[in-house]
Amino acid sequence: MSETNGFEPKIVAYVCNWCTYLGADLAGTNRLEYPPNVRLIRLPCTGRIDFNLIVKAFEMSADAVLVSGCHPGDCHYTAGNYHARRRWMLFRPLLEALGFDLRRIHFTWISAAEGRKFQQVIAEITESARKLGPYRPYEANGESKWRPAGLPPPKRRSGDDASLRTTARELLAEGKAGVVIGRGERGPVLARKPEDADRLTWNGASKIALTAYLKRKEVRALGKPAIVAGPADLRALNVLEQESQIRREDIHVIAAEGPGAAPPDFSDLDALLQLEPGERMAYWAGEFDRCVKCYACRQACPLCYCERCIVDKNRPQAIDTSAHARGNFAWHITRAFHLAGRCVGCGACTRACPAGIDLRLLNQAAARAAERQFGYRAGADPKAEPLVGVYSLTDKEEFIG
Amino acid sequence: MSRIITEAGLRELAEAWLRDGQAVAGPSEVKLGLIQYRPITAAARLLFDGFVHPANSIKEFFFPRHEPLYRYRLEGSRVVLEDCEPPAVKQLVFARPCDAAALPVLDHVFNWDCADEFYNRRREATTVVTLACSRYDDECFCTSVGLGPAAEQGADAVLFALGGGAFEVRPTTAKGDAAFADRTEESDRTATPFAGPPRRVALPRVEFDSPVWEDATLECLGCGACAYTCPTCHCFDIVDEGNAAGGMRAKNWDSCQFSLFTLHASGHNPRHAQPRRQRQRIYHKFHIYPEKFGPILCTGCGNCARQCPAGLGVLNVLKAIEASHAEHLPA
Amino acid sequence: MIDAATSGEATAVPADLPAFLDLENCYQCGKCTAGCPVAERMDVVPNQLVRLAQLGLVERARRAESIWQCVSCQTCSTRCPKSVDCAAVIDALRQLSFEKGDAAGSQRRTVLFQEAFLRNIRRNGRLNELELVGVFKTKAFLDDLSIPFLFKDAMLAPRMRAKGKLHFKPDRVKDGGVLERMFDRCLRQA
Amino acid sequence: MARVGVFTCWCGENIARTVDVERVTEDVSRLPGVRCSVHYKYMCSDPGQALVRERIAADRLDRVVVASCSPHMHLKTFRRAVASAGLNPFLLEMANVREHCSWVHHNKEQATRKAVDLIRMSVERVKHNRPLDPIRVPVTRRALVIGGGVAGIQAALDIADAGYEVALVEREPSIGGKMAGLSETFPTLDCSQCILTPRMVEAGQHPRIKLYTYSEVEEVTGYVGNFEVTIRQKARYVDVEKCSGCGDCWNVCPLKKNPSEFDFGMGFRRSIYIPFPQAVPARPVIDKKTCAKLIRNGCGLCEKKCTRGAINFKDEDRLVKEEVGVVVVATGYRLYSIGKQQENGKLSGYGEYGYGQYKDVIDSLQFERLVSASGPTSGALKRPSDGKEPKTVVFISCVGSRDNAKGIPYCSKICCMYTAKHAMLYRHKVHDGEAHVFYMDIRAGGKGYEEFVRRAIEQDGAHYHRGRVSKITEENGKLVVRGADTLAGVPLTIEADLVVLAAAMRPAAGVETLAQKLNVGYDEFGWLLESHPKLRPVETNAAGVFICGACHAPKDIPESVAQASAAAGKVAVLFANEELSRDPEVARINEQTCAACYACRRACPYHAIEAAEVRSPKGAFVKNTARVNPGLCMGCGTCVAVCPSKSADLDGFSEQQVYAMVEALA
Amino acid sequence: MTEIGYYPGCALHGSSNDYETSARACLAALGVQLREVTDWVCCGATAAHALNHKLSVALPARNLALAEHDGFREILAPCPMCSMELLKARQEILADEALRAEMSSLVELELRGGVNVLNLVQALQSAGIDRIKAAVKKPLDGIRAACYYGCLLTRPPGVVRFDDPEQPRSMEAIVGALGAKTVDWNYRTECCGAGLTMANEETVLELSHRILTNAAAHGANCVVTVCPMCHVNLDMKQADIERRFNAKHKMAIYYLSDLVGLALGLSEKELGIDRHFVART
Repeated sequence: MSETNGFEPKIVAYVCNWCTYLGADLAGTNRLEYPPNVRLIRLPCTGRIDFNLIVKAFEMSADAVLVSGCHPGDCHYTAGNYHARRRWMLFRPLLEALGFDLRRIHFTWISAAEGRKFQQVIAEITESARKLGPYRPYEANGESKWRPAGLPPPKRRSGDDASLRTTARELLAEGKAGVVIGRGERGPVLARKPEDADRLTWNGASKIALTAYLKRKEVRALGKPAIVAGPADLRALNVLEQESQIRREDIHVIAAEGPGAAPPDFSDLDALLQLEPGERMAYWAGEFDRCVKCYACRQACPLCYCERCIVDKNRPQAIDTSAHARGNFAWHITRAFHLAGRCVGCGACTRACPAGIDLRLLNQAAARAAERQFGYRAGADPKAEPLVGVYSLTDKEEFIG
Repeated sequence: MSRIITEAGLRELAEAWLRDGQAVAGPSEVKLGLIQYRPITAAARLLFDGFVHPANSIKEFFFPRHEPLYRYRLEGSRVVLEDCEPPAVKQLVFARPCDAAALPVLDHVFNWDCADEFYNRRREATTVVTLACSRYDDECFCTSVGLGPAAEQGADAVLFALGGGAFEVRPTTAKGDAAFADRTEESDRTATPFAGPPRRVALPRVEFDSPVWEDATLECLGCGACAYTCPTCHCFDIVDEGNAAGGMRAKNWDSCQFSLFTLHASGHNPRHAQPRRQRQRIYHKFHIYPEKFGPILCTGCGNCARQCPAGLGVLNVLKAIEASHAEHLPA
Repeated sequence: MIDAATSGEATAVPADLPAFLDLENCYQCGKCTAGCPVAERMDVVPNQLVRLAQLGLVERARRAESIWQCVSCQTCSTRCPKSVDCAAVIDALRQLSFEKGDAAGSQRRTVLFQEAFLRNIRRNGRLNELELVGVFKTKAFLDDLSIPFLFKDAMLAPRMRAKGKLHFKPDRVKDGGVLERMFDRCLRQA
Repeated sequence: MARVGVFTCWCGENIARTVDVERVTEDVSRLPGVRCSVHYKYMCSDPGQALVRERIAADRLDRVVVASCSPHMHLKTFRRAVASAGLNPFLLEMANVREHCSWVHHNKEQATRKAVDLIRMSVERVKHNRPLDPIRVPVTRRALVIGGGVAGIQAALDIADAGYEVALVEREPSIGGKMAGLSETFPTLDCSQCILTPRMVEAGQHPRIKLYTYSEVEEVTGYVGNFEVTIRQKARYVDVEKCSGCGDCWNVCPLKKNPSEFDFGMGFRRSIYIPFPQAVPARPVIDKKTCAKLIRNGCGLCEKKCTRGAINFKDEDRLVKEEVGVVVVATGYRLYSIGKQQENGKLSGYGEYGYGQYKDVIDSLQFERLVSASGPTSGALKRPSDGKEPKTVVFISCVGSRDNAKGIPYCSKICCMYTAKHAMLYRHKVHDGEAHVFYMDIRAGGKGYEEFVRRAIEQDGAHYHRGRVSKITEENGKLVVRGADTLAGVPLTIEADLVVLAAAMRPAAGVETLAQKLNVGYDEFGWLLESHPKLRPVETNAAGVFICGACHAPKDIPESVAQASAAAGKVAVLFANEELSRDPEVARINEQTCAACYACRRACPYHAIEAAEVRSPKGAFVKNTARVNPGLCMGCGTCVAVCPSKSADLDGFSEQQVYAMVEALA
Repeated sequence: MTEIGYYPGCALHGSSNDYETSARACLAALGVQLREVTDWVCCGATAAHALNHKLSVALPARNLALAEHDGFREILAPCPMCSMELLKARQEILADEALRAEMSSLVELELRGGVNVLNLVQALQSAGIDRIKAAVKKPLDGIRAACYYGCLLTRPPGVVRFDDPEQPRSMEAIVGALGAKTVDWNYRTECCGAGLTMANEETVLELSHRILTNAAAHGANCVVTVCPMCHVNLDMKQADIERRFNAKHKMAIYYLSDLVGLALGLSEKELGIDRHFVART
């Protein structure tokens, strides 16, 4: 039957209740035989199928995963499959950047009438998984010598320090702001008293995104915040506004320039994508081997504002908290995907990481897809419709069988 | 008279250990501008000089970030347990004195109410060779916590750079002596003493109720970078990871800086804001731990400040405490 | 595809016509024919040409007179409700017909003219009108021996000359070599 | 620890032939938490179900897995069975070992192992099932009908006749819709107004129908059984109660030359007007765009003339709230605008036909007014440019329709019929006139339809040409129509006096906005989507919202009326209950951990998620959160997938249940 | 003076040299200098796309590459046929990377497809209608022009992307700015027979006759075109048309640039109008 001496792949299929599950029922009714390797998990809709489930299936030693639902226009819930399609459009480039073998993930639309298609799809997936051999999650084949050029040094901001300090001092003295969030020589400064204003400078150091302070309870307690915002901070504010986290009128923004219109620099990512998938995986395995799960990336991020992060949710535990390969990959995939269409490219995650992991590259995978496929740049416009949680009938689906 | 070894000799020593199937770890350049203590597979990767302090600590070689304690399998409704063992190989670790000095401090906590077998076995199997410092940076404050650039605590041998690729070797234990047996040459060159960083702070009295906590630590964003790169922080969490077939119980690093660290199931959190968590960390290092075990829980390595994304660090907090005392002094 | 046996004609393989023509989109509404300025004179009107092509009866289509009567005004393509590029279909038929040398006899002159035009460009890079007229008229004469046609436009020449519209000095490109190679490669591939 | 019972079915030989049921039962009995593992020939039979009930009692089972056929086959059966044993029906899971296993595999060993796997997954899952109770929703037994055309009138009358109150909202000043303006109707040629007007009057006078004319739906909140609708009653400047419809006001209005909307610009109306004599209600409105009083405080003659003081120039829009249990959408259609100007970037016009440029190129609804006995010419056929009787008329079908290049690929369905009717009516009026019809295909499926078209050709002498027209120009007072007859293979030029374009049908203006308010899907052209094209043709995916008539797709009158009655029937079915019972498998939000990013709200196809605030017991603001309205939630779970902190979860398909299944595969 | 690239095409260097004179003089008067694309070749015209598809892309591609090589971002191709062929080739090249590579090798020049091609109306539009209006010295009040777009100025719309293919207005806007009247007529986008002048004269005469007749019927006293081929058929062949249909047209045929030039105060000679066959009556 196959040349892979008895290896029988394990295939997990997440299917919607109304089309593909019924398609599988029909295959049964018509006695259409297919390999017994597949295990169906019935969900109401492809809209319900989160990428974490795919990651989890591979952790549970699946050799291939199928996600299948109703054809466009046929969704029992009108649009769940469109939402799913949009998410996979952003998820695939992320996996691609990781060097994940995309031949192990399959998306199809199978209707309740397509018992024959279900049979064929399962047969094909099983055969292809057999050929690919057993999947070993995140196993690196050797070591990658590739290194990104890394974040460019921060641009010098053109603002004038004296007037910045005057502005901040006045805001604090007049009680118009309870805290001025800015940069100082050593790092971020939370100026609370007028005299603190002298520590502020446009070109100070900060490994973190200043807007990350807006989510801190103890900072919120200080009263209306003012923020000394660079272009990336402005973009972050825009996304935070899009996502109802802030109201612009509640924040005093001190800015010397706009949110920036220059296209992001994807050259490192482009270079990474030039590598073979296996080497990409080796690169990330080497990088994540250093991750100690200190969550500096999350804490420094302007857009990781969840009060309870998914990694801290344990019923069920979607992501292992241990800093081993499985837990680290799951964590970084999750974080990057949660930033898909949202990351403003500030680079805080990369700068904050004590292990020197260039996490920005991962976020860029989805950002680049957003830019190329949707002409969407996170934070460019606070009134823009976000990229995830919406869909378009014309979303591309060439990867869906 | 002194015993000296060349850099090539050191690498030969490391190679020899590797050849014997034992483990070697030490500072190595992970990528441009990032030096970390890493297990190495080739001696050429080791760095012996040219840097102040790696971005992490050596505690990982004794107290890994993730360590399975036991595994279990479900056989029907029966649970089958399977113990885990730390690897039996010997380790040779090259370290800065401030990292090595953390080991005798940590020995207390890992052998207090019960002896941590995993930690102890690794300690026994490891030879720690320190590289005495010949430079320091703004974050170094070993001299302020009673240590120095050539502190011997925790080391089995201390190396002093002589220049020209030669090191003076001063073994301090039998393990250290054995490691260098037949590998050194007699010489009359000895290392010139190096004073290390100036005393940057007098260890202040740490007060529990003080506005200084809020004033000095508000910038903290609550990540674990300081704790995870600190040679002495040793909090861990016991977690179960498993599925319907089985799983494991493991010991994972944890940090008092995480808001979840003290979150009760009720939803109440006694350390509800970041300054409280910062206070806990400093208080524990300079008050609770010494009260309980004697030594303070800080070797002045400065990693907390180097790695803090928000530019904080123990030294800065200590200085702020010191300054707040000064403020309260009558003029 | 219509079977040769049932249609009684040799049928073309589909590869004869480029796929980008989207022939299957045509639903034969006839808007191309309706708007064609020369349809009244045509033996096979544009929608029929497309239909023949759809059926694979390419040979019959390329023997039609009408493909050479087409003035390439693009009206058909512009107004097609199904965005079928009818003018491009006719171009493709002309190309095939030229290649096979089986254009409708009545249209020989047009073919000769277009051919003479291309040769002229190949030689000079730019059109030499006098040379074109000369060559074309000669060839046409050799083809159909029509004396009136040979001298027909000669009447215009003196007036053109008087108006300064006739050039005897050819306007040639400098780098003729590249042109020669381009023609060579394009025509060889065809 | 859960106490799970597993019941494996043989399904006669269907399962047992390829799955070793006894071995499965044996293997499964050893799974953690399984207290009972039994098998039976036919688990769905009465003795099978009795077995389940017995074991629940005997083994004090609190969870049940039935390993048999597809849940689509027997989930309800077994839920009833466990419920009758006192167990919550949602504590049951099914493992599909028939359709997904025994029927599709031949190797007994492999099939048996797979069956055990499938059951293990279900066992792990069922441990995390929670008891759920059906959601009960009270029903307000009143209906809102949007659109007062023939479909809306029919639906309103049917619902009202069934004994329920109806609010009928119409955007125009009168009900009647497009049909009120038609001349005669195919295939019977009965007079449109003669059929419709009595129905309009009936609707206007029905004790249970409340008319809101000159009104629009502003906002819809709530869910099936409990909608709250805000209706904007546009300022009419005439007090409908005081007015008797005597006509004194409009007879004195000096502004006579306003193009009549009802006549599609073929005739005129005054600035205070009723759209047509049979309007219901027969109450005028003042057109604020042209009224001299309203524009510049001039005139005011109507006010002076009105003896009842019904004119109120200070009138303003009013917002009225209506509570209803269902909504019927019957917003109808409009014609595609043929000229160069298009309000929609996806469409482009026919510059080549000169519509809007040549007065005698008109669309089909304009033609209806020209031949209508109640029309501006009282049915005398006079062409717009010079009022002469046209001696040659060209009718062109598929203008816009089936024309991908102009943006509409679909067939408008009714044009073939009314064009035949137009040709016929024209020939009846102008005996020496020539009627030419350009068509692509004749689509005359329907009772008496094909006969009707043939009559137009054979008896009434219409000339049919199969082909499209490419260009219309005006030369020497004639419209030169350049078409083709593809059957003859010739181009065809006709010099005409009048050209009638059968423009494509499009959904009424603004229907997308309305659909969004109602949460009803629509396609790229704006046609509203039915729930199922075959089986649920008048339902939508928004529970409690029904559609009928041409808002759904191009339709003729009989079809619209049939659909309207169908929708009314559906309403009556729903109203037969005092409360609705809804599936409790709906989403929940953990409000403590919700970050209030509202990704879920954005993604929810049912608008079932709202922004809410968490407040302390004393009422102090604690935090923002998303909150699910279980009355609206349909349980798709899209919110769960987009929730980054997984604060959203879906009962019945919870994170724990799904993960348990995956982890059972380890 | 601004300078733009200029692709004359064969006609403007041949029997339509009056057009070149006119276009150059008129644009120069508006401050636009034309610099010829170095060593340009024929666009291939109908002959190429009727006989060989590849050649019909390669010839224009060669010109685009030459223009790129000269550093032009924009070139004026007054002849609508040339303009359309260039734009069509450019569109195909931009849509298909493989074709671009193939053409680069075929034309022996690196080809990026970055050069935009303007027709004469666009060149005048970019010089600015307001500027033209302001520069008018002799308003053309006696003129009642029938603006004749012909086929390829607006077609195929997907390629040339210029004005409305059914009801164009851009020429009227310019002619109107000169103080002349324009007439509404029906044959603005009908074809004159174009390149079949020589090979199929009968067709050309008939189509051109219809155009002239319709223009006159709508009150025009001249026809304005931007196409050299239209000009040949309507002007040079007008006597033949009159003879063939036994009609009297006496219709002056102007290039758009002629009218602009006249209004700006240039002489008929400066504009090459003296080289037209039919004199204005």
